[in-house]
Amino acid sequence: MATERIWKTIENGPHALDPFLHPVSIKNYGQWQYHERPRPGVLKHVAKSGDVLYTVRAATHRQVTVDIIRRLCDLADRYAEGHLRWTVRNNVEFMTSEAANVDPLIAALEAAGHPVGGTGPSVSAIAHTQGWLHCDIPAVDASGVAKSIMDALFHDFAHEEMPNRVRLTTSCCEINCGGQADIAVVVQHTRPPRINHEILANVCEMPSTVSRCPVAAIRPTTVNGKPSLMVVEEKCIYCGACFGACPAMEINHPDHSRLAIWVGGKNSNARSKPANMKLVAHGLPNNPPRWPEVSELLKRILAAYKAGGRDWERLGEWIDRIGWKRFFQETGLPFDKFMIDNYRHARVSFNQSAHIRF
Amino acid sequence: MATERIWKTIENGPHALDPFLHPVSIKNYGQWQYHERPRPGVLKHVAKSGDVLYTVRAATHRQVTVDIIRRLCDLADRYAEGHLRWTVRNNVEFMTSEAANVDPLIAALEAAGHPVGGTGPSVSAIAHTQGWLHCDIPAVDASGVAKSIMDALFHDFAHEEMPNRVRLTTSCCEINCGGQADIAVVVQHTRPPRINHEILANVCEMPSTVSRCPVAAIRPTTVNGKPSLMVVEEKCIYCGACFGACPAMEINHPDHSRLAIWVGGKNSNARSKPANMKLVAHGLPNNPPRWPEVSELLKRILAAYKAGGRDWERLGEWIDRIGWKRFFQETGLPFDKFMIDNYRHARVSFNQSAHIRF
Amino acid sequence: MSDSQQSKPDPLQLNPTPMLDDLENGPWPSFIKGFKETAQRTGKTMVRGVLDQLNYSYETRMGYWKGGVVGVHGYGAGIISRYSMISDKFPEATEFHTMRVQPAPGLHYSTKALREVCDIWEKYGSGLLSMHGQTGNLQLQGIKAESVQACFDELNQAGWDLGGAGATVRTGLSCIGPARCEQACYDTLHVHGKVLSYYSDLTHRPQLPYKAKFKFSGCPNDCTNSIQRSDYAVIGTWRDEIKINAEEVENFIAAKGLEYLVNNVVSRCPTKAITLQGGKMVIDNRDCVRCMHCLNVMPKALSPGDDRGITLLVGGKGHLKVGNMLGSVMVPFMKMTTDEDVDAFIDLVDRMIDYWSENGLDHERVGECIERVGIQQFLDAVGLEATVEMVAHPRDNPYFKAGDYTVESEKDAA
Amino acid sequence: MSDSQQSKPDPLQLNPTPMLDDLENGPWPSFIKGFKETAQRTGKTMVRGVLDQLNYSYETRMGYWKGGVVGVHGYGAGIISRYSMISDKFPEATEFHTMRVQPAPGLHYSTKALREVCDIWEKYGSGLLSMHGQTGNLQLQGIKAESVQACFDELNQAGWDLGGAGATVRTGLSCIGPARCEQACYDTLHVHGKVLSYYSDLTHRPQLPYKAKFKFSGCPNDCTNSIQRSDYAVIGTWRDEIKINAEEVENFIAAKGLEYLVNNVVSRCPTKAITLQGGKMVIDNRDCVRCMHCLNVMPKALSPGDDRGITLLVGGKGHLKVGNMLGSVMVPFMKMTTDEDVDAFIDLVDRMIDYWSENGLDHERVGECIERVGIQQFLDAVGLEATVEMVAHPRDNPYFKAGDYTVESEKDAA
Ligand code: SRM
Ligand code: SRM
Ligand code: SRM
Ligand code: SRM
Ligand code: SF4
Ligand code: SF4
Ligand code: SF4
Ligand code: SF4
Ligand code: SF4
Ligand code: SF4
Ligand code: SF4
Ligand code: SF4
Repeated sequence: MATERIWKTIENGPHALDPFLHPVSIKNYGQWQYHERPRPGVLKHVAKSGDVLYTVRAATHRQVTVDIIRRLCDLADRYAEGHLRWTVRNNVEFMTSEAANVDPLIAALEAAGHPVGGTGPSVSAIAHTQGWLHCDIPAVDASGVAKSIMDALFHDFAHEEMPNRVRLTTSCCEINCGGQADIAVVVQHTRPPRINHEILANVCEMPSTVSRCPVAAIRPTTVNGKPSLMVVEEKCIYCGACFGACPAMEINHPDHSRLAIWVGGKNSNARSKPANMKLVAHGLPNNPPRWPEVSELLKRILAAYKAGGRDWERLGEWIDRIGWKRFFQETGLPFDKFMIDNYRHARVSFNQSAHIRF
Repeated sequence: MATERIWKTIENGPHALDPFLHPVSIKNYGQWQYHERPRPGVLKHVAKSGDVLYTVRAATHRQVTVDIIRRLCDLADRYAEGHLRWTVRNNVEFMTSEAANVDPLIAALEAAGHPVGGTGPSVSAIAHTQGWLHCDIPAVDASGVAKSIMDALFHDFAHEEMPNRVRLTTSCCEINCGGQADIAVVVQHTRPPRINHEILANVCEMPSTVSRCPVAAIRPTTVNGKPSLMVVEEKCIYCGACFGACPAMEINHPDHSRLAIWVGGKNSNARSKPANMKLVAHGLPNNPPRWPEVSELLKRILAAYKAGGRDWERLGEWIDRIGWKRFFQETGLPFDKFMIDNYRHARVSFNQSAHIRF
Repeated sequence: MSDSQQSKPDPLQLNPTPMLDDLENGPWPSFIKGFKETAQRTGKTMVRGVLDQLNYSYETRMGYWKGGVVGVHGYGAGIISRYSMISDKFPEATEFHTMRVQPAPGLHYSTKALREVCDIWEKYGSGLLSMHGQTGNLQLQGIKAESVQACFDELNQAGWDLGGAGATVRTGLSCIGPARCEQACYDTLHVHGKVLSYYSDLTHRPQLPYKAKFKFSGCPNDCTNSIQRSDYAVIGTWRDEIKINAEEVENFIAAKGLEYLVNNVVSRCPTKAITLQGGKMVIDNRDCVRCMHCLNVMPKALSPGDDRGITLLVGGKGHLKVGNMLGSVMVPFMKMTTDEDVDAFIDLVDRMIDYWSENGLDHERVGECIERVGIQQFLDAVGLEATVEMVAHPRDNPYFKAGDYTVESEKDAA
Repeated sequence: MSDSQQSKPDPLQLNPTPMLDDLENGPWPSFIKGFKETAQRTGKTMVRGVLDQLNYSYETRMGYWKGGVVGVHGYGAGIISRYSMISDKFPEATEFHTMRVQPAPGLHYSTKALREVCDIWEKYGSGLLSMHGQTGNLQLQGIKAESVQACFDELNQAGWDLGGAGATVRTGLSCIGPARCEQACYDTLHVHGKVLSYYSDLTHRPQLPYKAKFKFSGCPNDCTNSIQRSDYAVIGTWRDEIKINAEEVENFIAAKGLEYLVNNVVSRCPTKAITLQGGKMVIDNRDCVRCMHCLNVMPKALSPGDDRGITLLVGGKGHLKVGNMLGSVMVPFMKMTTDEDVDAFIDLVDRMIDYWSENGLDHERVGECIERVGIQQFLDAVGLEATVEMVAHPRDNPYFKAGDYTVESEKDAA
């Protein structure tokens, strides 16, 4: 491929939008009136002009291929006037003004292996990350965990039976690129990094590795006459941040890198303010290819939420109402001392009151 | 007084209680059924036995004298079976089972200069501190500020017209021995300490002074060949903690030590959890003998609370309901950048949401 | 005013205090009036000197006391010594020390005992008192170092002991509780007495990293402000159901109206544990967090349950250096009925004080110490189980040393 | 599996991947199925190698990629390079770089353009894509270093540009907003386009202390998760009153019942801004905090007001190192209608980025930087007035450098 380069880069940033918008979107741009959900996976938006736009939402694998994309394009050409879009949760959406297109499109999507759902009070697709497939620091696979969980929770993707939307994320290292969610599955390391002194000096910039540590546990040292780094194990909180800066700080381990479950994250401002998610289980084994312990737990949490949550109550809001004590009782999860914060703002999370449920 | 000492100390701790309890208290100890408030300043407790105990609560100066106490004892002997007690807010309480004693007792107390009140939804006496009368680090007088404020708020001590109890404190240095309250008046320093290098080495233990600083702004140095301390002014937050450890760290200044107003502190668990109070005004001048700017502001805040608060709503709960924006609007106080936290847990107090009142 | 200190032969004649005089006006009791009265009656020149210096403070807007070391035999705390920094100006105010005396729990007195205190105090001291200090001491204000021991001995013979100061256990404070209050869930007064007597040695002799305060409130109304103002806040509570007197509920509704009940009780319950069902007020006790509100509004109709005890919150204190701290739950529930219960409580607190004594930095309160070492370590050290009641919510960051799961998993892996 | 890398003459023949095969079952789309299909159709051995290495990861429970440096001419970011650490075992997986491509705002595509991407990608790369990365990139996964430039040039000719990586402005994300949503309070899509085009240089060439992300949500429902996942969260809102279609309110009540309205709307408003008055739903807009809830439940009856614009929240990010941060209000309201509005917005953000560039530590996000220097300093530097909307409540500690009040007071004192 060492041919001479003649093209001069155009630094345009995001691709131009206009050619990609559905014609009905263009016509009614910013002039929408309301929407309805005729069935799970389908939205019906009505514009002030009276125009109607149906949206069919379907699951994808996120880790897709040109073959899959071309098949989706075929469907878009046939049923959605040559346009399609993705949601922020890796679902694909087809829009059409033809009500008659909706059912055949759904049938075709499901036939092609793309279940329709994820709207309204359902469990939408997991926002997940790279994992063993691509990242340089993962302790687990992301696509595999996501697939396993969604297989287990499939009914609730295709049905709108939850109290409110449920957003899940999974992250393949403690850094948590998946972000906050109603329920998140995140890697949790359980011991300090083992330092590979052989390679350290060659592969790592030491000062930036030192400064990457949130608790200043890394110090310069000399090993076998070579400059290297050491970890003050009492200080280290096993976060793995140093591993991102320096591959010699070997934090991953098939047994010691485990999975933790977090609940109650919320980004929307609806009713309650956005909230960070909280730790409710840890020490789950890293158990490919199906990580059954994880799905099992998620099912338990969702079952309790489904049974107890009131309409419009997000998972964290449900817990706020019934109290954390009952959350642990109703899910059967054990509370333990590690769930009490001991980091920077720990005090803020203590029960600074005599308010107690007995 | 250099006579030979013959007494051997008995380390008993608190004085024995039993001889001090009112006989009706002893008889119905732990067997109370309910209470009523027949009028401001008077409580009527009814025991399961049917016994009734009236309490008359009256203001004192806190900074009292043997003459004043003996006069109160006279009244207790006459109207309260020889017993009296103080509340945690420096009010004196007389208990009697004789309904007939109540009115004459009130009359006698008021004649002696002890107004009756402070019960129920009133403004009870200020919890105040030592001030120029006694402490070694005050920037203001405590008794004088307290007297001035209570003169100004007197009506609301004697009447129960507030939405709920109002607790005030004043503190004569930033250390705030007065503690949290619905409204607190606390000294606020506005520049770093000036160091008296002449005396420092003689009067201060340097290491403990250094470690007293919350932000590590104090460093050892040498001045005129003598070991002394210096303050890194960029770091210093003018708290005056060092002055408590070392009188050479001269933080007090007639102009630069000013008064700040804090609102919304709450210790009780009723309804909402206990809460820390928040800064709403600062830079008020230190203006003896009456500090009129302070009383003026307190009156404004209390007037807004009285007008807008719902029954049982403590001051902070009222603000929680209407929002801080309206609190500042309704009191006419200006919000400024210093009211945004920039200390350790600052982030926790930021508006981490799109919830905004316009 | 500097000339106000010219030789004054008549001890009953006060000097002009123009700044202070204004404080004699107004409806609120005037401490200046009181001071003048006592000065003039007794001719105690110390009081005159103090008034003069105070007036000078009002004029210059600065304080003029400095500390020193004054004590009584065998004790290392209890006297707050005050020397005037400007005794050249106000020689009569040269010394003005305070004796911190521990009152009875609940700040109860008999007139007999209180008159006795007044007499001793007039004999040795200035005749000025502060009733009471914010921590709960009866403060006898204004005595010379030379009189302190004799004064104390006489007080001690009458049953009074000194309180704490500096790095000691401090004088405690308790609400009136069972002596008069229908909400009291334990005997605040006797527990206060017992606990503080037990800690006498630590009260009198500084041996701790810093101060340690106890406050005893009979219920979550917390009339002693224990949650913010004490390291060990002992708050009464109950574990079973709120007691409902159905007839009195009816009476309440009849008297106040249903709307009042809805707006002031039902809708004010912080956890919505109260609902109206068929016109009746129903409490789901599983959701009740013992906030006290409904009991406060309807004291005749509602009362704390029968299975009573205390919640212990640890770590309350002022804002030095970490920002204000409210105590947080360390023991959700503990019985506090029998002497053995009190002993068990003391035993637990002993372990906390021991841990803090060994691990606390100089001038570090127990709450700060827990925050610094991490609560896990503290719980392990004092032998407490972590429970969900200790937190408002579980942690929201992954920065913890999770347990070691090796054993079983390595078995699996093998 | 180590023997799975014996010489394989037939590129269409996959190696056994027993651990992965299980993931072909179940109702959810299977990425393994997809990968295998493409590998078998195209005979691209890179995909086979990646499947083999992935299967090995599943067996050993460890990852085996390491980074390196791969880029395109003139850019310092946009390619995430991946080299296998065990290429001796899986030589076909030796290189597996990803190109981060910036899609159109709202993740819209025409089939024409998307097919074109597929064709280019099949020509130069593995044929695997990730749609989309969490930040919002179209990730083309699996290309060798030697093909990167040519692939990019062809994509760029078709209108595609690379996204950010490392210490750059990152690819933005916007909700579908005005293209389909009745709640959109500003044109998320065009603002996204304009802002990110403006920041192209900072996207392509690392010149910042660390990453900077923008997300654009048309209303406070925040369908892009901007508050937690972006340094600059641009959230639509309105300043005037909620628009009420009285007839549709009636219809709603008729259809769902009054009780539904009470339980799901009135009583769910976080600030109790909604009341029932004479059977009618009344909103006190002064108390409305624009949470969106009532509009979400009643989209036909209620709509955002007409005076629309945005709230800018700054500082959202993951938990490294300070614990998770949600963005906080920096500009309560700003119009976002005209091009001038967008320019004014860019101007403001420029000042923020400048300040952070100059004052941020290495690997410090803007939110952490603000926390470290103190928000006062940041506001002064970027020329913003402090307003009460920025805080949940005023400070609760006295640890601040209060202003200098000298001038007037010294006058008084003189
Ligand atoms: C398509 C999408 C935006 C996009 O540009 O891609 C979208 C579209 C809509 N969202 Fe959303 N939301 C989308 C992601 C989100 C996210 C972010 C996410 O999922 O990661 C959130 C924030 C979640 C959180 O808090 O962590 C989000 C929080 C909401 C809410 C607030 C829900 C709540 O009560 O907290 C609403 C309001 C509602 O449910 O009526 C909403 C409402 C809607 C509406 C009804 C808006 C409208 O009137 O058109 C759209 C149809 C939703 C449906 O599924 O029924 N959308 N919405 C996203 C679809 C994701 C998916 O495939 O599942
Ligand atoms: C690819 C992607 C995950 C995915 O599969 O979707 C990803 C992958 C990586 N992230 Fe991320 N992050 C990705 C979205 C996020 C998000 C979500 C978002 O942007 O909405 C977050 C949380 C929000 C935030 O920005 O904080 C996120 C928070 C991080 C962090 C923690 C940052 C922090 O300050 O807390 C790191 C660590 C770092 O930067 O040193 C990180 C670092 C990384 C690195 C560069 C790991 C490393 O240090 O080598 C990963 C490269 C993996 C790879 O092989 O491609 N990634 N990362 C996402 C970017 C795709 C895209 O461009 O579209
Ligand atoms: C006498 C005293 C206890 C003592 O041992 O000295 C006391 C006595 C009572 N308190 Fe109190 N409280 C006393 C200080 C407090 C304090 C502490 C303080 O004032 O510094 C508080 C905490 C304040 C705070 O949150 O910062 C306090 C918070 C309450 C509450 C909760 C109020 C609320 O809604 O937040 C109640 C319940 C009520 O009002 O019905 C209460 C209720 C009561 C009751 C009604 C209890 C009873 O049934 O007997 C007593 C009569 C109160 C009255 O004045 O109407 N008491 N009460 C204290 C009188 C102080 C005074 O002179 O004004
Ligand atoms: C006398 C008293 C004020 C009053 O007039 O009532 C007082 C007076 C002093 N306090 Fe206090 N505090 C007094 C109750 C409090 C309280 C309230 C309480 O105990 O309920 C607090 C808040 C709660 C707490 O313990 O934190 C309090 C928090 C402080 C602090 C800040 C402690 C902190 O960690 O934040 C200091 C500073 C220190 O200890 O270095 C302090 C220090 C002081 C010193 C020793 C100042 C000094 O360093 O020289 C004062 C001696 C003054 C004097 O001349 O007597 N005082 N102090 C109170 C004690 C009287 C008594 O024993 O009954
Ligand atoms: S969560 Fe960790 S391992 Fe996964 S993609 Fe992000 S940085 Fe990589
Ligand atoms: S794992 Fe985290 S805490 Fe431990 S040394 Fe590495 S960066 Fe520091
Ligand atoms: S608030 Fe300050 S000045 Fe006042 S008594 Fe307490 S320590 Fe002394
Ligand atoms: S005033 Fe406070 S911040 Fe300043 S040097 Fe003294 S102790 Fe430190
Ligand atoms: S704390 Fe409770 S028990 Fe004690 S006086 Fe107050 S209301 Fe009564
Ligand atoms: S005590 Fe408080 S929490 Fe319990 S039912 Fe009554 S109001 Fe509700
Ligand atoms: S953020 Fe608001 S405007 Fe954007 S899609 Fe979601 S609901 Fe619609
Ligand atoms: S938008 Fe939210 S805050 Fe405003 S009225 Fe509706 S529910 Fe209440």
